Amino acid sequence: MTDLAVDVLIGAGLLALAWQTIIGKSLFRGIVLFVVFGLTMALAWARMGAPDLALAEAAIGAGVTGALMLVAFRRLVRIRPEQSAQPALRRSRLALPVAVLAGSLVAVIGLAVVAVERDPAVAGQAVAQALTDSGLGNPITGVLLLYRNLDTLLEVAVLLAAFLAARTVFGEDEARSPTPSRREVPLVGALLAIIVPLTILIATHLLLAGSREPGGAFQAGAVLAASGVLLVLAGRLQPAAGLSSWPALGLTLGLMLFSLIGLAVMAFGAPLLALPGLWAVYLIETAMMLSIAMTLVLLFAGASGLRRGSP
Amino acid sequence: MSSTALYVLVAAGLFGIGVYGLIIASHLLRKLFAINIMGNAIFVLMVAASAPLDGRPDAVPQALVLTGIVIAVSATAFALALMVQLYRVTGQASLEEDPTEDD
Amino acid sequence: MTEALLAALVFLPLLGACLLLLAPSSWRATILLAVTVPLPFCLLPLTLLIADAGLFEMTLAGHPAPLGIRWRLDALSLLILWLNVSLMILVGLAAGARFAPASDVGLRFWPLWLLLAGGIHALLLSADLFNLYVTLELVTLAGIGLIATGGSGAALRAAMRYLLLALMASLLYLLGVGLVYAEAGTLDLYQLGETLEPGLLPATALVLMLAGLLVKSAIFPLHAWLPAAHGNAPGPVSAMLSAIVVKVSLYIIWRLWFWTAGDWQLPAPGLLLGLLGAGAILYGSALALVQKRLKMVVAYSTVAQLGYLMLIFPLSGLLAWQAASYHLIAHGLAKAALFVAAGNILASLGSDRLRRLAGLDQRLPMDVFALALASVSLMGLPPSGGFVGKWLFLRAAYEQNAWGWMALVALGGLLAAAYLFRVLALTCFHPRSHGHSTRLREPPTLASLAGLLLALAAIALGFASAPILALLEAAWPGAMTP
Amino acid sequence: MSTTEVLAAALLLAGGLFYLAGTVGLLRFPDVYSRLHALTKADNLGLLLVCSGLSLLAGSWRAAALLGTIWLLGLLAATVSAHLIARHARARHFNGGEQ
Repeated sequence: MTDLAVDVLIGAGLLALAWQTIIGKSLFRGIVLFVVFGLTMALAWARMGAPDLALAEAAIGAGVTGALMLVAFRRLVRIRPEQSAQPALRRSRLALPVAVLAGSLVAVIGLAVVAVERDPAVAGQAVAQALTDSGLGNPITGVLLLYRNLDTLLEVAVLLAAFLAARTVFGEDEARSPTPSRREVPLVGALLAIIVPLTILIATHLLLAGSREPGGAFQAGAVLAASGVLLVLAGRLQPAAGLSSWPALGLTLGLMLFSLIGLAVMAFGAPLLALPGLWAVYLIETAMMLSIAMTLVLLFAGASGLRRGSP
Repeated sequence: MSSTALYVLVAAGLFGIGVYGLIIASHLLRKLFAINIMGNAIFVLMVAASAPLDGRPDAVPQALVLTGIVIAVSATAFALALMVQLYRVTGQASLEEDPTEDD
Repeated sequence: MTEALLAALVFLPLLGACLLLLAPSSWRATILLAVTVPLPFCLLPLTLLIADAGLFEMTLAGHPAPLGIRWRLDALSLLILWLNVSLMILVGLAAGARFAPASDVGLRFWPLWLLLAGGIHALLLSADLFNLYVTLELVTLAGIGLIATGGSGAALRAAMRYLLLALMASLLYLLGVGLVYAEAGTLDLYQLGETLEPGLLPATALVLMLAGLLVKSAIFPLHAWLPAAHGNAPGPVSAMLSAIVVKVSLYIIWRLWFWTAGDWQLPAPGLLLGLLGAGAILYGSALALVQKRLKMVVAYSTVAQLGYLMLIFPLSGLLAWQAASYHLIAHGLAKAALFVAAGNILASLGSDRLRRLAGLDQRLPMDVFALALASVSLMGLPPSGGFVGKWLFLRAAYEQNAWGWMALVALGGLLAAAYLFRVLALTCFHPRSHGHSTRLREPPTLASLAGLLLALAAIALGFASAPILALLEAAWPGAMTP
Repeated sequence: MSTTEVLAAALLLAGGLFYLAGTVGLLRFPDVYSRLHALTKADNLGLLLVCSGLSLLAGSWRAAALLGTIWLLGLLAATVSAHLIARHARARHFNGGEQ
């Protein structure tokens, strides 16, 4: 009974937050509410027995998306300051009926699926069986890196494509005008000295724990990106115009290493992408984590490269 | 009512809110909120709809959703960059037609 | 060995994209050549294999289908692979003249170009519904990034609208995939074909996936995003988008319809899809007739020509299947030629308004010739590739006594002739004095040559029909389930 | 109900009250500085109480240590962000803008 009450509370919270995000007056508030929505989503995932998704949602869905939205908003404001006052909603008589119709359709479909008693999915059973031979304890890492790893490889390619596509439209002024040299706030330096090593530690833990417990390269990459974002905010890392070699290596490392290992095993007679052992999984995950973190930090900085700022 | 059914209903509500937002919002940032909310609705549905395995949730849809979340963030990041540049070039952060366009 | 060839098709472009980002700028041209030139040589032995065996399957990561993902190559995917590789080379020549690989803008363009190609190859090989979703996202994001290299407000707005619609479309598709998994417990397209029984939930899932894919392939009335996106992108990008990117989502629809739902017997929905195609042909052609810019004419022509690819659903049979597949390839080549030529004209005139084109045949003979040759194929005049496609459609409709569809195909050809002759008449038969005699920047010879070669390929396809049709006949799913 | 559980419940409840007080302060106080004051002071204590309550319930040193770390990190984040917000508000104040 209490369980259901908690779920009702989370569900109602999700709906209220989503509604306020959409119809709220100011865009800035919308972003903040969207982040809170993401965090509540993470609670919902935990309740649904999906701790991996809870971590991913908190780190990627709420954290990274929120940071990217905030920085995009700041850029809009910098171009012209009256952003949040802009009338952002328009009247439409169709909107409510269409939305209600769409929602009801999804409700009917979803309830129909849930109502039917079904055997566990064939693929799900296969995962459970195969997992015992693999040495991994976390079935989700198993699916992502051993069984359906082409999805994961192409997903890293999608992230790279998104960065490259964003790069075609980055205004160069981010890089040209370095962050105005503010006097650095003393507390921020102290914070960085504690937080950056700690985030690296947490990211490493998430990566290694990902084989047994919830966690993995994407969550770890997002956490690592967070410390990069802090460094950019504090001016320790500054946007740079050209794509220099270190950021480029970081961007491509995951995709390259994954592809090369996946191809190299063919030389030994194994099928394409059949990873030779857990060491390969860890190696690839580490590379992916670095690539994800680098891509996200560059997207946040809105630039092709980074250089060290004056401390 | 079971928790699963509850979350299915929440997903349906979120989907409806997303659709509503997509129609009434003209600022692109709001449209992105709406699309991301719709995406979350579908992710919840995918996980809730899969039958459990020995009482544990099926890992496959969760892995698919994890991939989906990362793809959603990638697309959102690109859309945000596109929005900023569109605003810089045209002074508009919405898709309302500007009458001088085309011919 | 064959496995390695398939892997090369996907991984050469992906690794090439990474290397472009890492290598010094002077190496970039070499890297591009090194990852593009081997591709046709990978396809040659595969073609021999498919001609012989008809089908090739491979398991990825050593885990067979419900657990893992598999790749599957048949005549249809092979032909579209050939189309993409030819476009990569020929359109790539034109793009190379415009986006010098060593330059800064080259570094923006070429990695996305290779990711697009790798995504298309992975899509054409994949037999897994969710993997198809990932590849579709890769293709979409890379394609829209390429549109945005145009940089103008119109290009950015078109890219943004395309992106939002594509995201929504992906969500619909994903919802369908989720339902299929909940229902059948597997994501393999062909396994689903054996196990998925027709029913309310599978039908809903199919409708959701189709709806998403129809948006992505810009089928009337969901085409609204296409003309602006294809009309405002740089020429070589428009060529790839129109010639192949919209087709690959249609390719997934065919796979779902004829393989996953192959024995469902769906005449009424098939008719509906056919009617959408008819609407596309009529509406797209009508709007192509009234456009004022060359690239917009070509873009609306894409809306119209995509309609033919929907006729396969109501006509459903070996002939219609061959017709649609043939049309897909022929249109791809002809449309790429048109967009490359139009891009060259736009670049040299600074405008592609139709009234500025008068007398252009004297000044840009190669590009106008490419335009004319590609138009011949697009109108469906013999002996072009376009003719074979339309002829097969007519025969398919005739054999089923489907007079309405016959009339539609004939009318579509006439309309295509009308909007293309409108362009050609202006460029070739108007004296130059009517045009503005502005200064003209000669397009790079390589770019003009690329357009011409593409147009010639579209014509030449008409002479190679016998082996291609034989290949397609072997891959027709109807042949497997009598 | 054992003594530990009673104690834990009391701690959790007290923590909740502090959070409530902090939130009311955030909503009702007139300016940035006093709002910050309400939020950070009350919530830091609230977090400590909740974490102690949870450690009692968890009944393991490992969990208690983790919860303690969470509290310390919460303190750190609250300190720095309160400082930054106050600094920003003051800068705006001296530049003639309202808060």
